[in-house]
Amino acid sequence: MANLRFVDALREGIAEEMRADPRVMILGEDVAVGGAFGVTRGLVDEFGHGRVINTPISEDTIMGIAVGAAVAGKRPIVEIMFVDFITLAMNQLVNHAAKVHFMSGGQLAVPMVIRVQQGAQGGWGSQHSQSLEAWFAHVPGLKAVAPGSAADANRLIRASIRDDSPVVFIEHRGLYFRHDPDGLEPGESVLGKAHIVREGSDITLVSYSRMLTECLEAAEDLAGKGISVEVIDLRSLVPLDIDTVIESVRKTNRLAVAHEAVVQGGLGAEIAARVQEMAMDYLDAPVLRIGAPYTPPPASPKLERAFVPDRAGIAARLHRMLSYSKEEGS
Amino acid sequence: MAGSELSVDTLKSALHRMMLIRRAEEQVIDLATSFDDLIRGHYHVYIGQEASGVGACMALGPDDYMFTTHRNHGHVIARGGEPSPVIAEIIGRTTGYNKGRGGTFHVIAKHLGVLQTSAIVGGCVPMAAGAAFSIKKRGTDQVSLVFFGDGVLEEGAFHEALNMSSLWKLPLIMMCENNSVLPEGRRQGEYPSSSFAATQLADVAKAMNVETHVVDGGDVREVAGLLTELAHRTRAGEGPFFIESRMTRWPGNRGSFPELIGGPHQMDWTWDPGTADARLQDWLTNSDPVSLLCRSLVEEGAMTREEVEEIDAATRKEAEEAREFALSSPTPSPESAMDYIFA
Amino acid sequence: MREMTYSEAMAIGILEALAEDETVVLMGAGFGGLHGDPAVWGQLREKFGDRITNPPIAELGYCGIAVGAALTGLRPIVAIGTGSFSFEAFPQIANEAPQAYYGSRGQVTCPVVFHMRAGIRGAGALQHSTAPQAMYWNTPGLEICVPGSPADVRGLIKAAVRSDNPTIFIDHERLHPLMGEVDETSSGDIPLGVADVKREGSDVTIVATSIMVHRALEAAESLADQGVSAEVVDPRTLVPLDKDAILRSVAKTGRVVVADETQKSCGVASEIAATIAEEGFDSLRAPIKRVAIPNVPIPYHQSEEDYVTPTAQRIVEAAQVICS
Amino acid sequence: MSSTMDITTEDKLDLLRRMVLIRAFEERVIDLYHRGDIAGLVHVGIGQEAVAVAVATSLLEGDYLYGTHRSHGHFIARGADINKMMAELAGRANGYCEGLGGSMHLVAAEVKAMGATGIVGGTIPLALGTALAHRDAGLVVAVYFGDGAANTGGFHESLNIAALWKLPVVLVCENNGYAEFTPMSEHTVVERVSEHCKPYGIPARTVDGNDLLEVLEAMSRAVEHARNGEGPTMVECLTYRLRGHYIGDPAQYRQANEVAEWREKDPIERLTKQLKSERALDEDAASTVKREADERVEDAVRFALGGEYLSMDAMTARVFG
Repeated sequence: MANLRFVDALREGIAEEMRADPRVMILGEDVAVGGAFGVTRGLVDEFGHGRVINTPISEDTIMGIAVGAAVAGKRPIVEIMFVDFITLAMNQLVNHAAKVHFMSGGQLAVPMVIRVQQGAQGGWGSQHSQSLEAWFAHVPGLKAVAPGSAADANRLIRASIRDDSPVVFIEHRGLYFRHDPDGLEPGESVLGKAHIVREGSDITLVSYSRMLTECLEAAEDLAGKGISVEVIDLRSLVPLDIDTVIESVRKTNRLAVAHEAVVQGGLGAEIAARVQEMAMDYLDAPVLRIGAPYTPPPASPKLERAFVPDRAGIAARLHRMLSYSKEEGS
Repeated sequence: MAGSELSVDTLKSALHRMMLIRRAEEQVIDLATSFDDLIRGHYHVYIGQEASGVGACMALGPDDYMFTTHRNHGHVIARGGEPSPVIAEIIGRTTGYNKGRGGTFHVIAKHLGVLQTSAIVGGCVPMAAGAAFSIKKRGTDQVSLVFFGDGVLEEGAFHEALNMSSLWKLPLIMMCENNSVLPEGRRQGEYPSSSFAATQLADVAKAMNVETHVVDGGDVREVAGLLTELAHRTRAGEGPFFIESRMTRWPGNRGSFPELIGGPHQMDWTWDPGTADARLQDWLTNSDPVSLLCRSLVEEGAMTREEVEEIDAATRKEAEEAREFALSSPTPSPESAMDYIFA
Repeated sequence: MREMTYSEAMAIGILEALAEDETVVLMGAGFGGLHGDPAVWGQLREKFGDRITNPPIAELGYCGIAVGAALTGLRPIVAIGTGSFSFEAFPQIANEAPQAYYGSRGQVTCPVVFHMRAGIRGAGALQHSTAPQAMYWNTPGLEICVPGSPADVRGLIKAAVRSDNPTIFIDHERLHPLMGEVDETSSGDIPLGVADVKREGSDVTIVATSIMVHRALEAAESLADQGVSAEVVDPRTLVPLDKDAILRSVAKTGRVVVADETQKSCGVASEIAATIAEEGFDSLRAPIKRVAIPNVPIPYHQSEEDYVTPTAQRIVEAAQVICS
Repeated sequence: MSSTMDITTEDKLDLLRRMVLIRAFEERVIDLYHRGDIAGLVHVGIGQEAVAVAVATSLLEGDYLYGTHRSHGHFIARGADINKMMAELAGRANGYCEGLGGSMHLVAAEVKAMGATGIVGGTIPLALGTALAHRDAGLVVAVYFGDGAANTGGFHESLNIAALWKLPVVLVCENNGYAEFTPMSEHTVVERVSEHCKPYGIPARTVDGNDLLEVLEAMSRAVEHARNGEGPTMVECLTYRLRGHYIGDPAQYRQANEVAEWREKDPIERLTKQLKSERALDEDAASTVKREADERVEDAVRFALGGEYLSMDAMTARVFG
């Protein structure tokens, strides 16, 4: 695939699946006119209003409609314009989409994709900037995917559409208009498989979505100081490829997890809890969790920049981590 | 109730507020387009809807509550907010009403009774009903007024709040600002929408036994007259009320990234719309609430053109000063992001 | 001191909160669940009937109404019912209430209590057994109370009501009939953010929340028989979290089991374990074990329910692994 | 049956048998609940059988049905296997959902009964989605909800969308006068749930829900309307649950005379009386109907209680498809 922008690679992935499978349809606010960020631009021209369906501003009902269409044989994609608005659809998402397959004893499958867009970028304030993936990771029955590159956006959206379970597909609006950095080799893109994006030997740094870029840059900065960081792109949050993480920790003996979501109750907690449980003996320092502070996203650009972990901050904290020793504490 | 009963002084003061909103919003658009880093995302302005907000707020007393939406700048100024802290808030400065914390979507001004501005479609209606519930429980004669757009009727939260407000007879005024109306249909008429099936918005409220009114949101006299009466009746325990305030969209209001077509409003356009950009002429002739009010006041002999232009000059200056104030205000320290999580 | 059920103690706490401050109102009356003691709850209706509003089944609407009322001078306690129903009200609980104070930079406060019954209750199946507290922990601005004993529920409901912040107050269906001592001669006040050591011990720390406190105590008994001395620490509130108390205990024992009845993935136990692993790293002599619900929805039948329930036995087994 | 005009006496007898079977099933469920063989929150619809049977009768084989938390009758009327239903309520692996769903979450996909739910009003959007999936195939989706659900946001969002997209869905409101424990006058301002349809131009009728033939007539028209591509309709059935909200609910919130009045309107009694007056049924035949139903239910109980439980490995494997 040519080096497309994230948004175009994603759209191309959706279009390919819609071409291949007439059951695939997409619903959401303004999707027939391209959606808020142009992900669905032009799809209506190829697939018509019967499969690219504009909806009222009724998130919960849209989500329920998708569940109803999925159990009846369609493969709907729901676009939620901002992940913050999924609060309005949590009832159908948690109480039905996630549970129908289980509660029906396997009689029904819910093959649907819930596309959400998230991230603190642009000073859009506390109701347009949250990162809520830990909610989805906590709800059994939902899979969650968060690509960090255009190549993965293309391949993972296709894998998500083909999956027979509800998949929350997390897009970061800071990625939409970016091209993948040169030399990024995506590897195999399937659900449940992490990918070592950069090999290293001193610290394992786990990330996903847009924060992956900051991590790669931080790793580059640290390389200049002779510190070798192995960067793992999780890509799939549920199922979580903990084996790849643990294998890396056995080599580096240090683990940091970086995400844009709030630290408390975040995915970093889950990874830290699992790694210390499964590989404590290999850890030379506590698992470092890097994420947003415990606040709603502030609107002020300056505050927002402080809210989101960045390259310099990540590099500094990893650097400090190396000097951790049991006697001194961190 | 007739709007003509409003005194000339009251109308002048209304015109002043309306023009102040217009000029402040023009500054907002200019700031967003002139600087890369001030308003980095999308935002919504109130140009062309000034009569609705100002007319409605004229009916409120100092202790009343007001709730609004992502399109809140104009409502806050209509309620008496100063442009300086409003603009400072929008560009995230410590001198903003919420010290730069809320930004364009969440201008909150407690001293004006503006307690929440939700960027979630329909988010403010239940909260406003809650304020009305609180008023009723506390036994005061306050009013809770909530502004929202026509899209809110697509959200379930609106219907849940509507039912409870009606059931519990809450002192709530629901001001639905429908800005999707063609000029000829502004007073009455159907609601042509690709996303809402009801042809009359008010019917939805009527079905829940809520008294409804349709008002020309481009006419500040009509809005103020109706709202004054309804606020009075609300205080007497006759609420809730639902109002569809119908208005015609300003051509520069292009979705989430407004554009000052032909630059800031020129007073010449008011007197002679033919001198404006062709895209604006029809709107200036038939729908612009500021131009309509200016012309009618002059025609009635209540004001001279010169007096109108004095107000314009004053509000223009006020808005420019607000811009400068905001731009020269400090940005918050990064660590202040950790403040105000818990009271 | 008097022995009473959890339900009765909660009713007493609510009665005291209502008596203490006339701005306290109840929305709904489903507190204490189906086991609520009619005598006590009747008293509540009789004394404060005019401050109880019974809303329609419209969680989103009435939670929003409670938020709006909290912004304007009332202190509502909202009975949402089972935790699953709180998802219907998520826009107000997770997106409006916790941001009101922060977003307004302290201009307004939102002193609302969202009460919900959570947990594996016995054939509640998928939609009546949900415990959403972990998700609320990932939502900054919400205080979270998970009291496990009658004395704690009485004290904490009052603290939640007095707090100027929105508070998620979670009890557990199976706690309602449990008995415990409550001192009615004192106020019984408990501040938010103060853990309680429910049993002292020296070999292993069991951090247990809500219903798990009882299972942890039962496990501690059985561990004692095997010569293992377990300390049971009940955080009582997740936000604020009394990290110091937990870390103090870990410093003493070096071994931890976190027992919590939410799903494991990104659950309450994950956050507690990660926090201890981070800040108590040097004290740890064994990996922290989490005893929680596996990542499945709560099934309907008892045998399946039992399988996913974090029991005392599973705490014992986890403790044995790390103590050997 | 496309229209009540064609209903024969034999048809009526068949409708009666189905109502009696539902009643027998639910009475036995109550019994098993008290014996401890069934647990959890179980809601029975004793007194509401006419709606269930009429709705199911008006649908064709390929049509879909969604239920509520009170859906045993809906599913039995639709032709679901009562053995598998009883087994599901008893939490057994031979139940429809292998014991994972229980009473509130019944799914019988083999008869296109797609789901009950523990969330008030929760299946309405699901029904819309199924209707969307099949709107070009001439299929119809019927969805049940109660008067309490008419206060939920999802209901109102669904009215709008169903009207907007002209979805082939029939909204069946079982208005039994109570939202859980609260009478209608305390939870809404409307007299009839059907009033909410007016703003959206959705045709709606309110009928006597305990008169099977009247419900059937209204339903048949509504189904035809949907099948013709004319969009959604609502049939509001005024009915009453003779028992509490759930098994174990003492239902002290309602007056004895109210219950007594509704007992007089028991749909089974009414149809029985009518058939007797038409000389199509005598006492013996009526007892045979009852006995046959009881026997079928006993078979179901044996099937259910003899069932195994799902293995834990199988259970954890059910999380993802």
